[in-house]
Parts: sequence; C-alpha cells; structure tokens
Amino acid sequence: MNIIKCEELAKNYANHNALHNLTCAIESEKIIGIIGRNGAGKSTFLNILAGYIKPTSGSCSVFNKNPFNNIFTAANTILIDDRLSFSDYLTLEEILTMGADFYPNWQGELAYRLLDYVGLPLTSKHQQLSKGQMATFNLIYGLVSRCALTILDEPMNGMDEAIRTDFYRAILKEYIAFPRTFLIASHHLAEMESILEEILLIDDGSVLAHAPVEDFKQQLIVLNGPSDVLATLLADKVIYAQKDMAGMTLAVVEASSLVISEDLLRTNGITKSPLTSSDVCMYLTRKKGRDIDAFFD
Amino acid sequence: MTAITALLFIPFILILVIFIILRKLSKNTKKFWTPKRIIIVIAGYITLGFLAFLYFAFFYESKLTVLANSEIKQLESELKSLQRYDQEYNSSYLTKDYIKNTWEFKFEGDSLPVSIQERGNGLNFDIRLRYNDDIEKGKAVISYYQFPVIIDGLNMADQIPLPIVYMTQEQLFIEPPLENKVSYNRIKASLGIVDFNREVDLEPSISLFHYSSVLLIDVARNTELEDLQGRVTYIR
Amino acid sequence: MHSLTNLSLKTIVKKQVKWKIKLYISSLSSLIILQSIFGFLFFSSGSGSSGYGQQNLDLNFTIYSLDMHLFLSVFWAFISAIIFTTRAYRMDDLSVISSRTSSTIANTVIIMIYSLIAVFIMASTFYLQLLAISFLKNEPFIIDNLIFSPTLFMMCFSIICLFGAIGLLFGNCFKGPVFIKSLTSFFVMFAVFILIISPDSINLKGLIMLPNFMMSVCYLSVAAISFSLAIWIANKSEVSRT
Amino acid sequence: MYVNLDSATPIYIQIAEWLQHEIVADRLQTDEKVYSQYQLAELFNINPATAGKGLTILFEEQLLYKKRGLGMFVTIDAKERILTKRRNETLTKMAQEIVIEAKRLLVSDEELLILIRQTQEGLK
Repeated sequence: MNIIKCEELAKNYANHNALHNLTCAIESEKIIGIIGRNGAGKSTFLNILAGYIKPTSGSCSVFNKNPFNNIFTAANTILIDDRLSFSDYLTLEEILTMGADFYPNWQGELAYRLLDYVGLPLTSKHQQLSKGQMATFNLIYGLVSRCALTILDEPMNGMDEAIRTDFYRAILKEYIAFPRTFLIASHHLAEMESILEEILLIDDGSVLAHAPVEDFKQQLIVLNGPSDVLATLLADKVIYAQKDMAGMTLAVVEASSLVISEDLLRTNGITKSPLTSSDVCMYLTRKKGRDIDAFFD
Repeated sequence: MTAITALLFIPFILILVIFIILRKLSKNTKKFWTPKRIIIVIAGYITLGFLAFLYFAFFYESKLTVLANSEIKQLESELKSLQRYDQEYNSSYLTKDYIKNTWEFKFEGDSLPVSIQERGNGLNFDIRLRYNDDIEKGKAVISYYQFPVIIDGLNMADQIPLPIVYMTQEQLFIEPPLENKVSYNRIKASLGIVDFNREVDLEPSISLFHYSSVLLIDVARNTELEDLQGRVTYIR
Repeated sequence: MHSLTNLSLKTIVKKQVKWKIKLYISSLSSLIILQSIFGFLFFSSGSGSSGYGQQNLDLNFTIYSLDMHLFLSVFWAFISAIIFTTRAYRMDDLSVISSRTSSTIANTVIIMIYSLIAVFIMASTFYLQLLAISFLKNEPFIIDNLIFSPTLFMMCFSIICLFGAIGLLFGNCFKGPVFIKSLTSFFVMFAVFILIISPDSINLKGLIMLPNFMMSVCYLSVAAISFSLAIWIANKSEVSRT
Repeated sequence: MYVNLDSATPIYIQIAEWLQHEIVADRLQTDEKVYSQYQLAELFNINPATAGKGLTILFEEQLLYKKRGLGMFVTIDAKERILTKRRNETLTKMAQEIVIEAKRLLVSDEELLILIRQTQEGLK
C-alpha cells in the first residue's frame, strides 16, 4: 500500500524552483533514505509531505489525503529537523510529558531510558543543549512518538560518531518493534545504508532514482580494462566518469546498458567491479562535463 | 489633531518600549519565573485587588456619600416647591432646617441703610426682607438659608461659603464670600470616555434652585430699609 | 499496518489550549508590570477631572475611572496577540500535532481567556492604585460606584478581546499568502492615509451613544469576524521559517 | 559478527552465506527453526527486508522450508546440498581462477598440481 503518492510536484519560490515534476510513490512500513546534494530540494519535498508548505502545482497525497494543513496527516506524521523547537519554559521532562499528551503511541519509558543512556539530564532546557545534544533529543522525540510516517531531516547532524552508530541501531530496533515508514534524509549514506530498504535520490527538484538499496547500488558499475577495447565497447554508451592512465581506462557506466557476457569481458581483460552507494549517488548527480579537476587545470 | 496623536502615540511608544525591555529581561528571568510561579503571582495580584476592593466596600468611610437617584429626585421637587413659594413672596419655605448662620445687629432710628458689595462673580444669593413682629425696634436679625446644591450627585450645601455681613457706621454691609476651593477624589468604576460623551446629551448634572441660598433680613415693622441698589425683595 | 491515529480538530485544539495557556502566561505578567508602571507614573492624576465654579465654590473633582487601565489592556492585547503569531511561537506549535488552523483556533481561545483574566487584573490594578493613593496621599475619596457592573465588565472584556482579535488577524495576515499580505499592507496604508487627511471622517460617536450592552455586542461581533478571518487565513498559510 | 558493508558482495548474499555456514557447521540442525528476518536484522544491524532477501535465496535453493505462521526451518538435506553446491560451483570456479592465474604467471600444469599437493600437505 502506498502511503505517499506524489505526481508532478512542483514548488516555485520567488527566485528559484525548488521542485519540478517530482513524481514518486512510497510504500508503507519501509525505511527509505532520501538522498540528494545540497539544495536538491529534499527539505522542500519533506516539508510538503509534512503539510508545512503547499506545492505550486501537482498533487501530493499522504495517507490518501492532501497533507497541507491537514490535522489527520499531522497526527500521523512527525518531521524532525534541526529547527524543531520547544517553548523555553519547558524542561526536557516536561517536553516529554507534552509529547505524551499529544501522540497516542508515545513511548515515555523508552524516552527516559534513551535520555538516560545518552546522559541528557531531564531538568535541562531544550535551547541550552549543544547542537549534538539537541539533535539527539529531537531524534529521540521523533522515535518515541511512533508516528506512522516519521520524517527525519538530517537527524544526525552534529552528533558524534559513537552516538550516530547507536542511533542508527535505535531507529532499526524501533522500526522492528513498531513498523512504520521512515524517511531519512542524510548526507551520511554510507553509515545508514545497511538499515535502509530503499533509496530515493533527488536531484535538481525531481526524483532521479528510486530503488531498493542493492538495485540502486548495482545501477552503475566500474569497468577497468585496456583503453582501446573499452573505447569500442562503450562507444555509444553513457559514461558517468572516465579516467585514463597508462593505456588502461576506468569507466563508470550504467549496468543495464552493458549486455555483454562476463566471459567476453574476462577474455578481453576487462574487470567489472561494483560501486558503493555513495559513489553511485555521486556519479548520478554529478553534472555532465563538470569535474572539480577542470577548475584546477 | 496633534494633541490626539500625541496622546495616543506617546503611551503607545512607551508600552512598546516596556514590552521590548520585558522581552529582553525575560530571557534571563525564565529560570526563576516558571509558569507555575507566574500563575501564583497573577492569582495573588487579583486576590490583593479583591482585598483592596473589600476594604473600600466595607471599611472605607467616605465623608460624603453620593445621593441615590431617588434622593436627588426628591430634593429636586423640594427645590421646585421652594421656588414656587419664593415667587409668591411666601416666606413659609424659610424653615429653621435650612438656616446656616444668623447675625444680629442693633441700630439707631427707623431706617437701616444697606450696602451690597459685588465683587468678582457677584452675589450668589438672594436678599429678602421680612417684617417680623417678634423683633424689637432697632434690631435686625439676618439669617442665611442654604438650600441643597446638587453637583454631580453630591449635596454641596455645606461647602458653600457664608457671605460676609457686618455693620459699621449704622450701615449694613453685605459682601459676597471669599471663594471656597474644594477638591475631591471620586472613584468611578466606569469608562469616562463613554460616559462623558453620553452625558453631553443628558440633562446637566447640576440642579439647583435659581439661587440656592437666601439671606433674610428680619426687622421690626415700620423700619425702613434704605436699599439704593434695589436688590432687596420684600417677602411676607 | 498499524491503524492510523485519528484525532479530531477539537481534541487537538483542546490539548493545544491546555499547554499554551501555561506557556504563554508570561504575557499576562507583562500586563501586570505594564499596569503597575503606568499606575505609578500617573499616580495621582486620575483619569479625568471636572470643575464647577458656582456659588463662590470652586469645586474640583479628580475622577479615578478605568479609562487608563482599559487603554493599557487594549494595547497589551493587541501587541500580545501579534507576539503570539511571531516565529518563535509558531515554531513551537510544529513540534506537536497541530495545523495552522488548530494553532490559530487555540490562540483565539487563549486570547479570549486571557482577555477575561486581563479584566480581573485591570480591576485589581484599579483597586490597588486607589488603596495606595488613599494611604500615601491621605486624600479622602468619594465612592460613586465601586463595583464593576456586569455590563461594564462585559464591555471591558469585549474591547480587550476585539483588539486581541485584530492583533491576531494582523499578525496572521503577514504570515499568509502573498495576496493577503499585499491586501493588508494596502489596507493599513489606506487607513493611515484617511486618518491623516481627515481624522474627522472616522466618527465613532454614534457607537458610543449605544448602551453598554449593545456596544459589547458590537465589539464582540467584530472580534468574531476578525477571529474567523484569522483562522481562514491561517488555513491558507504555509509554514514560513524565516 | 557484522556484515561487511564495504564488501563487493551484496549484504543479502552475505547473510545467505552466513546461514549456509551455520548449517554446515551444524549450529543449525535439520528441522531447526532459523532466525526470522527481524532477528537477523537485529543481529546484523541491517534492514529486515534485506535479511528477508537472504532467507528467500536459501528458500529458493530448498535449504529452508516454510511453516505457515511459524517461520523457516532447515530442510533435511540442507547441509548435503550446500556441500554439493559448493563442490560443484564454488570449488570449480576457484579452480578455474587458479588455472587462469597460473597461465598468466606462466606456471606449467605440473607445477600447479605440485603446488596444490604441497598446500594440501601443509594443511594436514
């Protein structure tokens, strides 16, 4: 069952278009990584899903309803980002009491245990937390609220490595205990890859790829072989990146475009190796003909 | 226009400034001023206000009490009848209840010259002459009658100053009193802006007899009053 | 799939009111501070005076009425309501289940409750100020009417409420969609223009002549319209985080 | 006991391999219930769907069978099948690679056979 359906979603601001023609469908109870470069429109997309902003055109439905300013989607959605704020009259403990009052699936006990684990005193105020502590608290708040759609926008910003590892595991355990849809936007794809089921790659305001993690990874492959052989082989193919070195060529190409048997590759002295998903993202989103090296020549 | 603008905007700017200062300060005081404590303070403030109210309602003794509407009505009708009697030269309305002061003078002969001095606002009372058989010759009894004066619901009769009456060189001098300055604080739990504007169209809040006080000169029959100014009216 | 939470708008508003009434309480304390400061500044002057020069009696009444207190409360309500629509407060709403609509309805309820409390605070300041004057200045008072009449109470409440509603509407307008923003700016400029060109064209005397109760009804209906407009605009507005 | 994320082998294949290894090592006996996808997910800190894929591979190779509502169990001949498969596929493939590499390094067939024998001796 799809809980999110977006068609031709566009969001224009006065001076730029944050989203254009974004179409996607997200099934329920999956952990999905929302990946994209800075300014790709991830946050805009997530804000539309949370009902905070209204798309300029196109349709968006969450739980089969238009999320914009809708109390039903608001009750089942929580958006956690670094701008989450609470009244400065509330201590962390009171914030948790307030959360328990609003969210019906609230896990108060878990919240206390997690806060104790990370060593955040219940009496401190939200504004006085350090950046990492605040992110940790916000993430705990998002986890224990157990909303059917939990959107985490850069949840680990500012946290140290040990806590990040702990909390990826916490997200996974919470997901197993109470399956729900997680949308996690992050730049740290490599560290969270293992807990993801699917990856949604957004670039330039539209969806570039949406696939299960393994399929996503296998989209691109690296071929390494003699330059002349590869040159003929890849003559009409899209090459994402290429590096020539002493008669050998490294080329990143789309796996699906390569319809040659493994034996043939092997006999031609070409080796095929997979890429990590971060690399795949990087190559997919890199603008054609744009290479940082070019600026230093 | 400028006055109204100033009246409106100066407090407005002041309030804004206070608000900004408060918001700056509140950042530092939030640790102590938790919502619970603020609620206690507000409740305390309202309770104190209520206690102050109770004090005024039960323990505060006001020297002057505001007349009720029915009392005012009664006094007004009383004043009207007094006026009617006065127009008929009937002295029977001059009862002892209204006497505020009396002077007694002796003089020689059958005539009494009267000199009435008008200063400033002029005389604020009527002068009446009555031939009284009970009074022996060569004697004048002057009585000052003060009728109720209702200003803004208050009977101000007691505050009206006495005229200056004296006799020198066989002549009676009557002078208006020195001005009596009185100020009162009044508690009106109402909105002046609204009420004042409404009162403009209502009847004036001062009701008084044409002249609310009368100076009565009682002399024996056959005594002649030399009233050159013609201010004295005879009365039966 | 777990069943989805279905909370009615009413439930959410109730919960929001329950928390907001506690968290916004500092605005009431600022009213107390404001009134105390002004009560102290205009310690002895009273709200009005009237003089009579009759019968060689120079009579001067200093009248202590509620005008100044009401005036302050009205400004306070206006500014507080605008503050409720500022970024910091709106951001706090996002961390719990809410929509712009529910938050604005909750703010409406808060403004009404606070207006009611503000009338009590206003009355308290009035009596406390009188008490202070009677002790410190040792001047006697004449008590015309000490008790807030129910119609007066209602009128104070409705005026404070009205200005709170206008403040809320005003604040929401500038957070709303662009055309509402421009419409509001135009309206405000137009109003200021009219006020400068011919201040007499705005004549409220007819309204003042109405009895207190009718005036309250008028104020409350305008307040209701403002509140509804504010909620309507909120329903159309996006979350702006700038 | 963590999966190697940087490995070229996909995670679900690593899971399948790990389970096969457990069966071969007799830590998972015949007719014994294997880990559920959620247990695997927790164990390896991976997404349950990925773990499920690993189980599906084994199911499709008939190393596991399903009992409705109870989970997956090890089939009787699972260990046998794994061993056969490894012999047939894995070992053959490895042998192929050894032969190709030997050719590249200009090692003659005899030398290669001697090398294998020596290695076998050394491990005994």
